[in-house]
Amino acid sequence: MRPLLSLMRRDLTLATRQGGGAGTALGFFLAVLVLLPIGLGPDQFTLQRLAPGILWITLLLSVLLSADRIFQQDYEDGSLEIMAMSSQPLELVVLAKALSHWLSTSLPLAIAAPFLGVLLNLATEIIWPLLLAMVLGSVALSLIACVGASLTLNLRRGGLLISVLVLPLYVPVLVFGLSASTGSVELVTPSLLILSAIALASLVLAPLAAAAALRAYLK
Amino acid sequence: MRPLLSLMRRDLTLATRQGGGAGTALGFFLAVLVLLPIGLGPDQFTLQRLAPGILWITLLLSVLLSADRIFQQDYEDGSLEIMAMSSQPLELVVLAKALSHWLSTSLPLAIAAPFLGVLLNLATEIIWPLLLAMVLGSVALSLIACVGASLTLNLRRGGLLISVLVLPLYVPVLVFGLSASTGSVELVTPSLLILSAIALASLVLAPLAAAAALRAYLK
Amino acid sequence: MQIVAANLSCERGGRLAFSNLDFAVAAGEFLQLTGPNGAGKSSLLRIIANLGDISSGHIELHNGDSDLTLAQQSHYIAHADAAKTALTVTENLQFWGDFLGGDNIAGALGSLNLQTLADYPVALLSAGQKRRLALARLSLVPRKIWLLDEPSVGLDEASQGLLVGLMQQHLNAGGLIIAATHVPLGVEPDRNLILQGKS
Amino acid sequence: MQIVAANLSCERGGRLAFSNLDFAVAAGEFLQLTGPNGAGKSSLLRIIANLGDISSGHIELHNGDSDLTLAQQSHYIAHADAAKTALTVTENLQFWGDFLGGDNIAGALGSLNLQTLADYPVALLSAGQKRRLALARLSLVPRKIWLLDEPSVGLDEASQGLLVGLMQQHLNAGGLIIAATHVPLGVEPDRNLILQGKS
Amino acid sequence: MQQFANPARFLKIANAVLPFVWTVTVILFVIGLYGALVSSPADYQQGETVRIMFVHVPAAWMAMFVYSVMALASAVAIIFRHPLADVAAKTAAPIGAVFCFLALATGSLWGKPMWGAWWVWDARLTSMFVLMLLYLGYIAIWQAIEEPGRAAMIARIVALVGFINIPVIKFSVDWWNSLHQPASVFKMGGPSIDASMLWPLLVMGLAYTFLFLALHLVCMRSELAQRKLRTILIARGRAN
Ligand code: HEM
Ligand SMILES: Nc1ncnc2c1ncn2[C@@H]1O[C@H](COP(=O)(O)OP(=O)(O)OP(=O)(O)O)[C@@H](O)[C@H]1O
Ligand SMILES: Nc1ncnc2c1ncn2[C@@H]1O[C@H](COP(=O)(O)OP(=O)(O)OP(=O)(O)O)[C@@H](O)[C@H]1O
Ligand SMILES: [Mg+2]
Ligand SMILES: [Mg+2]
Repeated sequence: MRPLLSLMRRDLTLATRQGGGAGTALGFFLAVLVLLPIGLGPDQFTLQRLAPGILWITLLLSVLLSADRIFQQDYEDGSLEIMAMSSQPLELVVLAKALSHWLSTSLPLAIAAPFLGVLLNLATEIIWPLLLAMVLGSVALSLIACVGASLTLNLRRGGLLISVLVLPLYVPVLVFGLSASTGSVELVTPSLLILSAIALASLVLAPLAAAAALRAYLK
Repeated sequence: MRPLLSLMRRDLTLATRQGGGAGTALGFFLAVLVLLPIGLGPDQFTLQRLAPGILWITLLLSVLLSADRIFQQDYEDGSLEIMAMSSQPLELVVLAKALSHWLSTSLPLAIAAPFLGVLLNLATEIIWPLLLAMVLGSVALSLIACVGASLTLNLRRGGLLISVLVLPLYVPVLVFGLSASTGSVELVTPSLLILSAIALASLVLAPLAAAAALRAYLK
Repeated sequence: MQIVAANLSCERGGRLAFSNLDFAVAAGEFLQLTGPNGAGKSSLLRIIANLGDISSGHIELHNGDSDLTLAQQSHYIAHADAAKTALTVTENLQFWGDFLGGDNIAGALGSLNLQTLADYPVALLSAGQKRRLALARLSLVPRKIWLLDEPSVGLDEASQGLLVGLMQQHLNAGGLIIAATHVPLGVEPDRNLILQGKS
Repeated sequence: MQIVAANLSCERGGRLAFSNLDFAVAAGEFLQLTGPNGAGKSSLLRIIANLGDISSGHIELHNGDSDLTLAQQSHYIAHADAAKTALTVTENLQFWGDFLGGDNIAGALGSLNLQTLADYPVALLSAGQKRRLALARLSLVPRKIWLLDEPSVGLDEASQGLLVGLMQQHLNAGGLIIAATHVPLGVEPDRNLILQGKS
Repeated sequence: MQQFANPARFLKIANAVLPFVWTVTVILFVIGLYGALVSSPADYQQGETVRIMFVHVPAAWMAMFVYSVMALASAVAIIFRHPLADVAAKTAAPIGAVFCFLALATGSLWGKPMWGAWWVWDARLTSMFVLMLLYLGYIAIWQAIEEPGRAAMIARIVALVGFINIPVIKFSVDWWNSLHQPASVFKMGGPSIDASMLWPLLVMGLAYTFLFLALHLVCMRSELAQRKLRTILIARGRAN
């Protein structure tokens, strides 16, 4: 346990020291949030109606782009090799890194997003369902992003290729997350359950896939 | 001239060899294009109305993210130092790299985007104005992205930080690009002229800013 | 404890780096790998560290710690320094200590006298100072097997002396060293494996 | 042609790397920089290459090519190899040739016998082979001044011999070399500048 | 299964069966097209456009089928380390991409008269679009990674991970509200479309399948040839 905890601590420290962890991600989130209304037209009612979708899409993109280099630095400076040699299973290493990414970036975004919804005058009664759905969904988003990051490790243009590979996997999260947060006012909906199922599944499967990909790059 | 041409040739080769140049960018473009309708709802008329905005925003993001590491590799492997030492002014080096990025990525996207508008059943009479506006706008987009890339050179999380810096600069392009492509049917509109002005200005100013930033990193 | 390789071959990037290699190193012995560039020294070390694929042949560890793999009992010092530039020297060692299960930070700093640099961010270290940080891992966590890829690169005279001391000490304590190098390391190799590359 | 430095000081990361340095090197001379890790050898080379800031003092080039800066007349071989892994060896040299205004590709390949590797993508090269590719730039484009940072690192015996030959030849042709190193390069330095680092 | 491992034997078999496969393909297409264009009646509400179905539906089936083949081959490559599996998966991708594009194109051609729009973002169309992306991503991976062994492993993972999308496509119409036709051929309680349309549809499906088989064998053959060539070149480079 200690090794993985120290790994998480290190990643969290790095996230805050270099490029300011949640800060940057939040910045990106806001930047896109400004852009979208300009592009889609400032019409109040349209915006209000589209608000949840806009927030979800922005969340997806922020998480994806904040994770695209999650393994790259460890790969380039040789840390990953040493971790792979150690007695810690690489799957757990991936999980630890994914979780620290979630803590440092996705979770703060997921919590902030619904309240930033006021910028799009989001209907206030949606805020809580949205919050719940996003917190759940962000787990899956972080983990899936890790799979993409491991597949495109150190490819120039990785940043884009990862999107092509990962965004398709994001579609279910988006669909069910959206319906969970807009479908109805009561909190626990079928979609929410499916969402949690997706989150759990990715908790198990993503580390396996990512670890396999990393091994391929190390060999 | 020869040095800069060879630099452009090299960058174009690299773009096609690693992660397939325009191909990947196009993939990203499509991926985002899928997310937006799912997020914003499939309603025909809403989408048709929002189509130009959606296309512009997707273009913005694709160009931005494809450019985020444009200088990083040259910086890390020491090529940038040698270029800075040479008798080629760094401004021209930046310009050459920006142009090859435009050729390899932005231009293909700008040309493809209006036709992909079919997916959002974009009104067909808009296609040509949109095409013109996007080709012009993409010049500015590539160059501005280069400034961002040079400012966030070798920062972990660069991908996000750059967006925070650059997206605000993209707002004018978005605004005038949009009105140029939706405002009216005749091709040459005031907005289009402003757009060209922006493109020209960035052709002059962006290399200056980027080169200055790069020098700061090299010292 | 003994590492035995039997007609080992390694293919990299579709080309055969080396083929039909046989060697055996026992505890307390130092095997030195030499040979022209591209002969396969680094590749061989990676294979032993289980970071490379064997095309044919096999490599075994006899009566080592049975419930650990060969790689898990080894230190591998490659060209990359496995240090985070945003962290200080101590923080880096702290992390590797926790992760690899060792805590002799002071000893590690001392072993390549990094004490004065302890609180510097690695971003501010010079090439050789970074290298010394990488080598400090050797004393941070005890491991029986050391795999060193050109360990003396970038070290000043003093540090080279310290490295020699470390290696001697490790050998005397019954450790096992396999090191690739182009320059004499200052420690007499018990065995010398010369790889003939064609290019 | 002569490079003259007068009480040069350099501050890096808030600390004084070296101070009040004076030296002069003339055409045909080889100045060797030695000293402990962190003494400032690389920093000094970067300053000469106009890639570093001088805190005080100044450095001048006397009667060199007057319409070119010191840096523009120099080759700088740093730790990074300035090679693109996706391109082949020849393509890399081709590019630098075009960019720096030289075209002696064959000569460059020959100078560190890279002929057999000419068509390999750099991604498949070993550490020393990459290093040789970096050094090949020296013969690719003629430059009066060579700034070399630990040039012999990672080279096998044969290549080290070739490097010595190149340096000798360059000096005899009236060239000027400033090289930092921890190991003897095999070329007798005309002047030896020893930087005393504090760490 | 290991007896096919040796590429030489595979090539022998492929060369033997290919002519047969080609002829079957042609015959099936002739029958199928006859049934589709001549014998079957025009739909009472859709009119002649219904005939697009005979191109569209099998293409859509193949798009999904081929991806499943890729996923299967990738699994085999991982589990049994079968030397041909990667070749099979790699060469299947472009073919599947073409089928997928065909389904999309014919679908949107059909959509214009039926729905009054080239494209709608209903569940099935979206997931089919996503499948197209997966094909592109898979192909991109093979191009982007220089080292063959590494590219193979990464590609396997991409194929397997992407396979999740297939059931999504198949059942999307039932999950989300959709403009698109619900399954009317492969479903509980037998097909629900008229026999006069059903048999040509199935024959066309079979024809497409054989077409894929033929193309796949051809592509695998040339891929193997290329790899042989490459190893020879490398060996030569090594020699001098
Ligand atoms: C670009 C647009 C379209 C796409 C991507 C698309 C995709 C698909 C797919 C993936 C299938 C296979 C479903 C399965 O086997 O379960 C299918 C089947 C079918 N499609 Fe489309 N389709 C499109 C447009 C249309 C249109 C406009 C029509 C006619 C109104 C249509 C009618 C059908 C029919 C009748 C089937 C057979 C259903 C079955 O028997 O299972 N499609 N389509
Ligand atoms: N990128 C940097 N930023 C800030 N300070 C640095 C940087 N690189 C090195 N330094 C500091 O400058 C001093 C000189 O570093 P330099 O690399 O010149 O030493 P060096 O003589 O080349 O050492 P070595 O023999 O290890 O190469 C060192 O004390 C180091 O701490
Ligand atoms: N990442 C790689 N991918 C594919 N092939 C490689 C890779 N690295 C090296 N090779 C090839 O494998 C062979 C052995 O390389 P290796 O690095 O083991 O040589 P080496 O003996 O360490 O050389 P050096 O003395 O330069 O370090 C070389 O011919 C090289 O072309
Ligand atoms: Mg090596
Ligand atoms: Mg140095």
